Amino acid sequence: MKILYFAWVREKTGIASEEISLPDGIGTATQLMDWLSVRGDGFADAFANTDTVRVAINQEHASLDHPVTDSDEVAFFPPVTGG
Amino acid sequence: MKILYFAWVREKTGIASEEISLPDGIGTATQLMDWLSVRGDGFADAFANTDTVRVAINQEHASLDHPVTDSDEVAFFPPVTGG
Amino acid sequence: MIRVQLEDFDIGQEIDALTAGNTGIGGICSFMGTVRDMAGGSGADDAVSTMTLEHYPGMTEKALAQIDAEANTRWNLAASLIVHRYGELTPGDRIVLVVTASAHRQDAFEACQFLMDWLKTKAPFWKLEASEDGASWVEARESDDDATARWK
Amino acid sequence: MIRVQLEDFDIGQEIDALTAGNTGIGGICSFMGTVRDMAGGSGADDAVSTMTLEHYPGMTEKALAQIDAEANTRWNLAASLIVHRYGELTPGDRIVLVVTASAHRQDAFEACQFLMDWLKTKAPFWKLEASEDGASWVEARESDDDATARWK
Repeated sequence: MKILYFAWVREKTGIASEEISLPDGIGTATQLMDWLSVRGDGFADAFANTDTVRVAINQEHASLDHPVTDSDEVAFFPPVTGG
Repeated sequence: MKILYFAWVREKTGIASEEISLPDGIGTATQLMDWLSVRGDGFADAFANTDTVRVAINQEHASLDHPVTDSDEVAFFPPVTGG
Repeated sequence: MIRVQLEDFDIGQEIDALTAGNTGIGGICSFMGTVRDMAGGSGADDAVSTMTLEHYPGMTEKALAQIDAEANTRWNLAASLIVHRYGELTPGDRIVLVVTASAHRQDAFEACQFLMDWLKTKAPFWKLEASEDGASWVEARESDDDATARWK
Repeated sequence: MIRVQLEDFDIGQEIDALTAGNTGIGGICSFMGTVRDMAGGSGADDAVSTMTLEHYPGMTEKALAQIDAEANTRWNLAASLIVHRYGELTPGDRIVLVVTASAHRQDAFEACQFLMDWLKTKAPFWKLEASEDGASWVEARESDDDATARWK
């Protein structure tokens, strides 16, 4: 699985992207966030308030309870502010 | 009084503008149109259907029953189509 | 700011000149009207060869300045511009430009629509369309009156 | 048509290229977003020195193309364009350009507003504002969500 982080989520995790093998038992974006949160303080901080985190799966906006699989590209970021 | 004609009103009257002395008894734009109508076929044709004629008095849109005086600039024209 | 002119205009230059030095502007809405090749009310076969815009010098400038001021009263604008051409134009030619600049996009969009709706129904311009079949004056459209009425 | 780029753009050239040869167009609406010198949420004292736009390469292009197609489904457009910049910008710099061309002005205005509202809430861009006091990420505004919601 490819994971990308943008804006202050990226700043807090300290990395822009990574490749991981999705562990057994992780079936949704929320579960993935919970799993990432325990990897260190930066990740814990990034996902401390899930209300402020948005997710895209395979480059489409998705809800936090959306299923994820090992072949997905998943991105975490704050609400967008383009335009 | 200065009178101006625009678009097909101008084409029908055959003139773009003229100076007249406002005759006694002409107190509104409608009365002025009636008076102009009897000056000839072109004028009669221009003012045959007053629903399609608009008036401006001193360069402001006005209603047909608006008073006119000898010192006014009065313009007759079709509904506008700018923009 | 308003201008009535024979000459063509360049939208980029107009916007740059209007907004130069004002970094409080967050959004610039503009609308440009162009000459279509199809006659207003009629079928698609009636190709327009020229469109001649007649106007009422004096009243036009006065009316445009009034409505420009009105837009600036109704919305929070940093700058606004109306440029309207007259004279003989051909299909594809630019007729009118309205630009509204504001800190917020909603003000810019609404003011720009207001000005365009108003121009269609109140500015003393008349369009004469010439095609192979002859020339005819474009008739006012009820839908334009309706569009203007919503701004009361 | 959509483009995501570092480079600046020229609105006049973009419109000319988009509408060239199409004389069925009667109206062209455009909106240009520019960098303001005041920080989004804060007081007027907090002057922005730079704004850096981060985006999600790949998703951005895909999302912009989707919404551009959606606008062309909802409204009768002759042509449409979205150009969005990324990278470091300074106050007054152009950020985004949306152009919609149509035979009728109402289609052009509505589609342009739809695209801008959508860009504000769905396009994967994030703004980092730097001032003398440091840098902070611009927060999303509820009013933008409300603006997008009306197009459902």
